[in-house]
Amino acid sequence: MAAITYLEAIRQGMFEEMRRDDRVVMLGEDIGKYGGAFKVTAGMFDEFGPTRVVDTPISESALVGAAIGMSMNGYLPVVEMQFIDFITCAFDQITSYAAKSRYRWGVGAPLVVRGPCGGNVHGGPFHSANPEMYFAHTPGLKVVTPATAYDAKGLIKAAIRDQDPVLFFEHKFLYRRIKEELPVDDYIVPIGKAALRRPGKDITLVTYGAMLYLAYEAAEQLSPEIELEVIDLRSILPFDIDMVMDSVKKTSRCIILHEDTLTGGIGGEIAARLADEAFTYLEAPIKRIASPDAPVPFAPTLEEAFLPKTADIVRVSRELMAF
Amino acid sequence: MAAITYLEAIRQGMFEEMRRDDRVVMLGEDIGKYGGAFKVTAGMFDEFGPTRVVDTPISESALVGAAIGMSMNGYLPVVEMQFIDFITCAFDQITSYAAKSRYRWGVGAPLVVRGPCGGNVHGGPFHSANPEMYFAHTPGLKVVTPATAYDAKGLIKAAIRDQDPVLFFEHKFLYRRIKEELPVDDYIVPIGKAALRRPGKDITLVTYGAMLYLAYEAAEQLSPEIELEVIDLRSILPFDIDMVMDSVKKTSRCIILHEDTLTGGIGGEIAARLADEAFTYLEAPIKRIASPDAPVPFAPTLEEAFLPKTADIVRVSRELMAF
Amino acid sequence: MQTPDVKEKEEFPPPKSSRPFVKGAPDGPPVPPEVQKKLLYHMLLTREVDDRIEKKLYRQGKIVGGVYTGRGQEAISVAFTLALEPRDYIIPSHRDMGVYVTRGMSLYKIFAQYLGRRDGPARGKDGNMHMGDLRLGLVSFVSMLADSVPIVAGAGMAFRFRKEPRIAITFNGEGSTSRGDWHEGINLAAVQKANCVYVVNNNSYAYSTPNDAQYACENLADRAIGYGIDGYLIDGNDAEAVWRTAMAVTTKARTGGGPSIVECKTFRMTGHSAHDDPSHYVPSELFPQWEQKDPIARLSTRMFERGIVDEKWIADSLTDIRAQIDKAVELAEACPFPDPSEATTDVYYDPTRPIVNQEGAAD
Amino acid sequence: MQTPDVKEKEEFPPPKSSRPFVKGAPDGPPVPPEVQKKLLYHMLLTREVDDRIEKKLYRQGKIVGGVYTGRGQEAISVAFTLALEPRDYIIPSHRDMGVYVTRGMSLYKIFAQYLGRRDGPARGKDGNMHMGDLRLGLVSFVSMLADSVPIVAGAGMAFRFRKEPRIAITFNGEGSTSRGDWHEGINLAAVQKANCVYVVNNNSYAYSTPNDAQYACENLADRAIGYGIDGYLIDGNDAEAVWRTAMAVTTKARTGGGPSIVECKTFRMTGHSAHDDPSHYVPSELFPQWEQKDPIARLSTRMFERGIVDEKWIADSLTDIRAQIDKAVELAEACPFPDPSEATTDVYYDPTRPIVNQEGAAD
Ligand SMILES: Cc1ncc(C[n+]2csc(CCOP(=O)(O)OP(=O)(O)O)c2C)c(N)n1
Ligand SMILES: Cc1ncc(C[n+]2csc(CCOP(=O)(O)OP(=O)(O)O)c2C)c(N)n1
Ligand SMILES: [Mg+2]
Ligand SMILES: [Mg+2]
Repeated sequence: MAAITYLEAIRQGMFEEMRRDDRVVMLGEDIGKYGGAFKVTAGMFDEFGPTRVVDTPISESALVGAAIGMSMNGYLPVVEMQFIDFITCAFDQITSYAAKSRYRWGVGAPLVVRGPCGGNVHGGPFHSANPEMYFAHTPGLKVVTPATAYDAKGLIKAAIRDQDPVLFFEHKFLYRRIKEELPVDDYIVPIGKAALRRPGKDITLVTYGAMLYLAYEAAEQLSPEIELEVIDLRSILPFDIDMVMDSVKKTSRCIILHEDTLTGGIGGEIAARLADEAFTYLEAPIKRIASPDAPVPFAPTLEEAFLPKTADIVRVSRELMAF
Repeated sequence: MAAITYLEAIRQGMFEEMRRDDRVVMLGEDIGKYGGAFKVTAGMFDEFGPTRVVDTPISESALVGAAIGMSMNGYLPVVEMQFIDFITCAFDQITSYAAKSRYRWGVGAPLVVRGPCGGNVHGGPFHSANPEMYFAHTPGLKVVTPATAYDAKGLIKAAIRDQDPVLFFEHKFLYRRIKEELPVDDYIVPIGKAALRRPGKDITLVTYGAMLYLAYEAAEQLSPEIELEVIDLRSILPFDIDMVMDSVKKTSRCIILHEDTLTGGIGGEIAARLADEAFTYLEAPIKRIASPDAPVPFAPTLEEAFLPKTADIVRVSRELMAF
Repeated sequence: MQTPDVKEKEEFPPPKSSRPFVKGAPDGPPVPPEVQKKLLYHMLLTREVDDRIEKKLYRQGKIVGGVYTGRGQEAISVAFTLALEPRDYIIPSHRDMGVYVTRGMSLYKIFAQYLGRRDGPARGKDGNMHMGDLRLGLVSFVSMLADSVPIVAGAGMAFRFRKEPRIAITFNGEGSTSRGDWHEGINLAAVQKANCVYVVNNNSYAYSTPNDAQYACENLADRAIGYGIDGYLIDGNDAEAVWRTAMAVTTKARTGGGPSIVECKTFRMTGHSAHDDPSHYVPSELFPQWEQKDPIARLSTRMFERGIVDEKWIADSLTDIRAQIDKAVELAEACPFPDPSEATTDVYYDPTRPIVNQEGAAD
Repeated sequence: MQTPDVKEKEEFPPPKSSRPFVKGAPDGPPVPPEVQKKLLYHMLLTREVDDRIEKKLYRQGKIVGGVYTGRGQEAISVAFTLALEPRDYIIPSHRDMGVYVTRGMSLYKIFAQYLGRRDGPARGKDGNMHMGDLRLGLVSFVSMLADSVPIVAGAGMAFRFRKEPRIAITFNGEGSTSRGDWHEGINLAAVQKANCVYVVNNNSYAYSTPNDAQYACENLADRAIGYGIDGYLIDGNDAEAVWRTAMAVTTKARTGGGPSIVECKTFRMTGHSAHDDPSHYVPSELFPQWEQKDPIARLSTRMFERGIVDEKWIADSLTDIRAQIDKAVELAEACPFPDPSEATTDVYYDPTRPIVNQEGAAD
């Protein structure tokens, strides 16, 4: 088994689901013959044809709407946003219809909306977004944010099989930068379960997506002086509060790290849960490391300044231990 | 001076701004001759005519887009959403264009998007929304949530004069239920400053919008056993962290109360700031009281169960003091 | 120095100065008498249900939420619904009681819904017109106007992809045509040749907004040419014309011919909602003018002339209808409100929860 | 018993079976020689700038972000821009370098922008084509396609409300016409009779998507009828035809006649972006076919025939242009990247910050 990229893992996962269940259908701009702007659907059109891999006009809202209509007819649609940033154009269909459908009348909308998110590729304000919180704040949706090839494949398969609408955020910085050997057999990664990536006794570091790799770097640099316990959330709605809670009860210290901007990010939600439910275990302030409250800037010097850095984790960890 | 309602206060505030500055213009559905679904713009059309009070097609996205285009031409547009729920349809223009315009090229978008929010009027899932967090998580926007007639007037005037895009959430439950005598002279309420509504030594209760009145009720019921210090945020982006911080440093206990759903609500953000910056002052877990993670249900029995209640505040306050 | 303009050969076909771009109702054979009777009966039923809700239950303060009725527009929802097949999908709009009653949703459920009770199709979780039951092909719509349009495109694509002889249809007011989703959805359906029909109930007002503040074209049906599909402009108060058109466009969509837009000219014989007084903005002469074109009176007059029904048939039908309504309202009033614990159920799939409104559901 | 259908008198005008609904470029007098020269010069300039970016700086790895050029489409952006007045507002799209250079944005700023430097109009905060400078009437667009359409409607409303003889114009690819905002914005502009012009650069592809997967109508200009405004279908590679049309529609909008849609047929002579290879999806014969219609070659041939310019004029112009570009690039490469501290400035209004890109700004 050769190692495959994060991107290829998603593609494989979707291919496998397309083969095992002909209710699965892909909708998106340029996803057919062209295989998608990032080639995540490459080869699908040839195998499954135009009624399973549907090239569409530039109509993000209608894409999601149509997916809802198909989902009511037994399909399991997967909608690609060419960049996840353009999901702003589909916000209404996702939050007004898809998210509330099961609640309102019992008929769910089992669809997936997926696309490349995240910065560090000089995409500027409209090709770098991390819009997960808009959806994590919308009851009825699930929000998935894989950091590894294994998870990307297992989670896209879980998302497709899920009975509820799932938002699937693929970090484009990881698309071709990480590789992994994956199991041959069918597997899924359950939505809502975090992964303990590195055990450690001193500080719980909660993160997800591309930030995981900064966490690893920081943990390496800090060890053995400070041992970080690194938790990869993998899903942020629902998020695995149990694993976070157990860890913090052990370490008594917590840092939450995300690439999304600080104010209103998932970090606040997690911190709030800890400040309530793990209050007596805490021996130091809960810290958040995130992008500052600004659009994602374009120029390399600005984006570099904007994104969280390994050095931030190192510094905050030392502060916490010194507290 | 007769007391005027919250609704009338907003109307007066807008009228005054329309008179003092002919750059102010209103855009919305049925806001002209008809005066708006809730009559917040009643009388304006007659005084200012169709180029200052613009009736539009049902095109929420275009309304905001047009307001942006007008704002670049020296206008100060105020856009009405007939119900704030429909802002989902304008999400892209607000978050992609208006919020980022100043950052991207130095030309700001000084506009206001306003409309009736909130539940407790049997509006069901699409006429009861509290979507403030979608915008409080968007850098470049300001988010205002008045609870009193005085503030409603002072804040709408401040919002109109503000150089940045402001989202103005009018709680429709309060429209005609509260009354107040207002100063005759021109005044504004600065965006970002909270109000200390009731001093108290035991617990800081942070809230905004219609929930303020539950806080009052609870404070009455609990006094003198427990003295709540009630802070009305008035704005949630930016929010007045200083006042909250000062209060919690004194009381050492905090409850955050909001009508918006729990997960990803502003409560998490505030709790996170406290759990970081006021950690050593805290003597009890930080508590949040909010609507559960679900759409706003329609039937009275369900909506009653859904919304936060005074009894919740009383119970949680007692728990906190017993901690 | 100025030289004469060099003429190159035309690169594009010259603008065509003539082209048929909008159709009227097809002539076709007369509507079969049995269909005429159904049209009339269901229009009567629709109006009686709407009236009971607006003029009685609402005034009694028993209705939860707002009340929007389709008085004067019944021909559209009833005639289209009668032209459908059992497995078709329908997304009505907020003035389409005719769809529900014609499609066979029980009056008990409808009234339970309007009273906010447990047995309404939304089980009290959502409000009045938002009634869905997939066993009847009825899809629950949301308040955001025109959100149904892309959803219907998707349903119509599903039918086409599976080569099923089914169609998906949605109704929107003329005001809703200004939303972006109306455009995106119809364009997508047109490109995909989806099995869809798009009805525009052009009742001259959107809340207080008259048509000239909503659009600047002559007819909304004209937009069909911009999507490359058929556009019809018909008299929405002529139940037979609507039915004939409905048969034509649904047959076309069902047989792979792609979507159509049908603009039905009609008039809202009420305020926007039960709490709105239209006299502030609707010129007063319009109501009596349109009263002349009342779809029920028009069809029944013709049917009298044709000898298909008589006054007694109508009186009997009304007696029957009112009795059904009385019984349904009585039952609905006895139906409990949903249990408070239901406020937070069904946000996500839960295998332990009962199936509702879809195949496999038991009432 | 079946009776003949009762014919009532027609309620609506019968569907018109003929009606002019789309215009070609107006004939008008020949384009003045000085304008011809400007057209040619700015098309040359546009192509040289695009080429320098794509064929040199991009390949050298110096460009930050993606590169989209308008090769083959220069006539549209240049001719429209030349037809404008100084105080008009323009929102270009991602293939409209012609707008910037014709409007007089300095080449230094343009290259600084593409290199992500401090002195680009976006000061490094936003990417390449997103260049705005209100002193030139240039509005910075965002990536979300068609978001400009309602914004231009608002600007055009502002001009109309103030009775200013100014217009607002935006350019969109044919793919962008599928977005809801395109529809909402044009409809609003039409209803408000706003001083607007909507150009559609129909270059046959949207990324890899050919027109038949984007829309099902014959011409996008046909959509004008559905908005009640003028629609033009013109040869977008004929700079003179574009200019004449631009003069007609801008004059109309400027004098209160309301908006128009101008569909310019053209072809994208490149991949979607510098990193895209179109040979996978564009039939190979199309490039040479459209090469024949190259707007620069066509106009220069005519101008030679008319004796307005000669080969030497072109050679001299190119020498001049290349020298300007060389100098601008050299300066731009010497311009520093923005200071990291700028990452978080200008999110909100700050009176201590310099004014940029608007009246009062000093460069
Ligand atoms: C997106 C959106 N904007 C605004 C509203 C508020 N609203 C409800 S009905 C209505 C008028 C609808 O007019 P039309 O589509 O013509 O339907 P009609 O009521 O005339 O049948 C409006 C503005 C809404 N429900 N959704
Ligand atoms: C809302 C939105 N969806 C998708 C994209 C990604 N995208 C960028 S350019 C493009 C194709 C645009 O085609 P067209 O409008 O015809 O312009 P052209 O590139 O052909 O000039 C796409 C899909 C985007 N920028 N915005
Ligand atoms: Mg209407
Ligand atoms: Mg194109």
